[in-house]
Amino acid sequence: MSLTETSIQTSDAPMGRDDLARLVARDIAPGSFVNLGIGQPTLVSNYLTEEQNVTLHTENGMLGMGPAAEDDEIDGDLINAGKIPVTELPGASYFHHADSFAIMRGGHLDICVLGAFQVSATGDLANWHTGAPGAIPAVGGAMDLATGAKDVFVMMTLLTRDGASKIVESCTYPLTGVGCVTRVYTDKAVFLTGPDGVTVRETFGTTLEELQELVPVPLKAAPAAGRRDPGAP
Amino acid sequence: MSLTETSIQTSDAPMGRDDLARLVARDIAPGSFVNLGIGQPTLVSNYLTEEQNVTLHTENGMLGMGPAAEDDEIDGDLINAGKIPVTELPGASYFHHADSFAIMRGGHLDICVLGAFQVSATGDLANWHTGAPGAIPAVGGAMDLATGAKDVFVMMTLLTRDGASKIVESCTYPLTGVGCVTRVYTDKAVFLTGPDGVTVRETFGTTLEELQELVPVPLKAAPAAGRRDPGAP
Amino acid sequence: MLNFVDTVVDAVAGIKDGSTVMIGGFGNAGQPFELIDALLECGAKELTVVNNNAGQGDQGLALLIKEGRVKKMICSFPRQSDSWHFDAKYKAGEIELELVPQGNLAERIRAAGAGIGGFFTPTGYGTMLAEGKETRIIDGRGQVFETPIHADVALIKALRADGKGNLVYRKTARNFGPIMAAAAKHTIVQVAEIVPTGGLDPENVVTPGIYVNSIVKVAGSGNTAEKAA
Amino acid sequence: MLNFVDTVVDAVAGIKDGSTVMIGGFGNAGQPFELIDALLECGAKELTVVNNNAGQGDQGLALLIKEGRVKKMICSFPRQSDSWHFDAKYKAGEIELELVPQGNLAERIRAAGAGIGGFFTPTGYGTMLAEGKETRIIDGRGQVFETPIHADVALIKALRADGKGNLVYRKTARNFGPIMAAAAKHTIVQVAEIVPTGGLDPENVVTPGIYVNSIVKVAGSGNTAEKAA
Repeated sequence: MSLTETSIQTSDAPMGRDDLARLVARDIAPGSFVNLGIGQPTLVSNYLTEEQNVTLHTENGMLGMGPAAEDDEIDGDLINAGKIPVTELPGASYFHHADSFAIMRGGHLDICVLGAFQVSATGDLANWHTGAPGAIPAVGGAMDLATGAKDVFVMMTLLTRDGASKIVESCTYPLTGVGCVTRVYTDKAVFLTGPDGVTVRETFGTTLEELQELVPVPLKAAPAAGRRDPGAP
Repeated sequence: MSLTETSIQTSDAPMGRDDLARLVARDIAPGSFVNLGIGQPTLVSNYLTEEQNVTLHTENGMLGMGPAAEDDEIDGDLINAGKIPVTELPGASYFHHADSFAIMRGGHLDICVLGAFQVSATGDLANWHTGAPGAIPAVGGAMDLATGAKDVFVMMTLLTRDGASKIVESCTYPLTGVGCVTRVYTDKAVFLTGPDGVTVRETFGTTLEELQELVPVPLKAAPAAGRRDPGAP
Repeated sequence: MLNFVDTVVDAVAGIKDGSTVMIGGFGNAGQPFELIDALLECGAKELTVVNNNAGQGDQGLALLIKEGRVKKMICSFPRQSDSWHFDAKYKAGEIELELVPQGNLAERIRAAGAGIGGFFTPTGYGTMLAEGKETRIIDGRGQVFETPIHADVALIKALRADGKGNLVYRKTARNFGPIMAAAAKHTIVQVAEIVPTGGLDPENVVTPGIYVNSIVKVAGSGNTAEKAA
Repeated sequence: MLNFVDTVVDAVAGIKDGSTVMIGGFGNAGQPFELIDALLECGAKELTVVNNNAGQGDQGLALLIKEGRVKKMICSFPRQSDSWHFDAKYKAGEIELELVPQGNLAERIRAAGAGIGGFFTPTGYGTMLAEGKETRIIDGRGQVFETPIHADVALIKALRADGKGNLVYRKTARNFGPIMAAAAKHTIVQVAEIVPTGGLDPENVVTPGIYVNSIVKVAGSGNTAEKAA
């Protein structure tokens, strides 16, 4: 497929963080079991509908996690992976850490959504360590999520503050996992990654040609058609 | 230590199955966690006292197993490893099979008591398979118990029906575990087994010299003294 | 996706020839008799069955074996006083047996559910059940390399399910249920009772609903005492 | 042997210099703060500490690190906004760090309790955390060999114990408690409440008493919300 066959979905403007979270939420199949990483991915929970019946997993030992706790709901024994007090939904369950990570590592989560420093053309993920001299490394559950979930979605801005593409031929930051990322949601486009390289599913306020100038790996257009309105609910 | 230093405990008569079970029960330290194998070892539970505070484990997922169930206590969901209905004591707990075997395999049981076809001088155990042509093998939890418990006690008659010693230089039956047996309780004597060979702790209605004629491995006498009355409670 | 189905026959209808099927239970406790009967009825064949035993008497798994539906048994204790159907097939060379120490069976099933590629264990070292297997000495102990046992389908029995598929069990009928539910691609559960979501205490859930695909209510199957009678 | 002790100081008195000590908790949830304070007071040094983090703020594990009692940390996430004591020691080269992906940490602790000599896992394959480790391809996936983490002592917090040492936990404060209890030679538990034997439902026990050695009641430690306030 060549760049001229731009049968991809587009919208007129770049996606804001909340619009992007709404888009990710809409892409999650009904009944899915999902783990949302710390930071930007957590926003996705704001846009999951009750009808979607999505069950959220938190690595510190719970399925059926509810929204952040407020006021007198706050309970120090009920926190998420980011150590934020959360709530419990009906049908929740608690389990110990080995059982919790068995859920991740055993391939039982349908989707995890993570932030990233870099994603390679074949889906390698770098999101845990800058590798800078003197930096204290901390990995948490990132490698387990990246390796274990059936689908790994990344949410990030396409470009660094310096204007460099975070989608790269090969990650320069230390890897979190090899060939694990299946989709990358950015402010400028949604990319599908895998063994066959990078496909653009939709663009936001840019064209495939413009994207190709920013991203140093060959981009293919997805066969899908249609237009995405970033403001739609 | 030579055969002439017979500073071992003795009694006048061979031990019956129940007397031997009473002896094993008395040798179990207070507060121990114990697994009793199917068959003769099960008799031991009849002689454990309340003061001993021994907790029984059954491989099919329970700690705190009580005596065999009778009449309206019988519940098909509450059975032991021999599939006999049993009862639940206060302070019991249930768990799944992997957790149950983790208790055995992780070295958390103080003692397991097993039957045997043969025990070697260095504590190899053969108790699961005759190896006879056409015999259908069945191993159950025997290898896990033999390998996992801190102490493995064997209860058996010293001799086969044909008069051959079941304590042997090297097992001719297929092994259950290597170097795992620490004590062998028989009708004629109690033997301690281990890397240094076989020590006789006490004899029942026989002498060390007579035992040595029956058993084809060198026997040492234990330094302990005193007399054991098989009829004592 | 979780489905509540009306009959055991509907529950097992998707099981294909050649499947690997885990069946819960230890003795009669926890055996999903009604699901096994439905599997017999549905006709799937060339099955590899994972169960602690190889069928007893003239019911359940024993009948499946008698009818020639089982190509291979993976179990720890096939030979019992009333395992005549297995015994006959085995002696006739019509069924394959992979004999596994019970703790290795449980740990290998657990490994499949937990994404473990294999593990070393002292159980079986130096015995004929380790023949041909990789071994190494770790911390002075001989150990054997064992691999996960995955399955296409698990048939298990629990006491109670809620609307999210969370399960609790009853006494020693729990046994292989939780680890088989996690090890199989598709887990089918028969329960005595279905309660509304929120009806199980989250602290006491044994199998989270993420491991459950199909649930069917079977009246009176909560206590195998009734069944065994 | 199970002991009920009167004070947290008595509970930790036997911990020796050079011990490997597992400490439960994820963030503040499940952290046995009072036991850690007692460990600080008892003076044991040259410790290897296993915890998900490496101390936060000016309390608990962070103080133990500040006082130079910790030779080595085994953890998944040492760097936090308020991990300044660890950060300082690490940058000064005064503390050793073994960084372990959180799932490997949990599984290695579980392996120790379950008697597993080592296991292969895809987590970490192809990353710098697998450097120098044995790897192999299993079913087409790269996997890394990981070994059990044993400990001399575990310090954990549970909600409630009975007279047999059986434990239940509260919500996400359960986290590492059950697996650390099984992995340590000596497990010390602080609980908010001790109930008579028979006071816990056998179906709902999370940690069986076989894994517990010392229990101390710490008033008000059932809910870390109070503690964290």
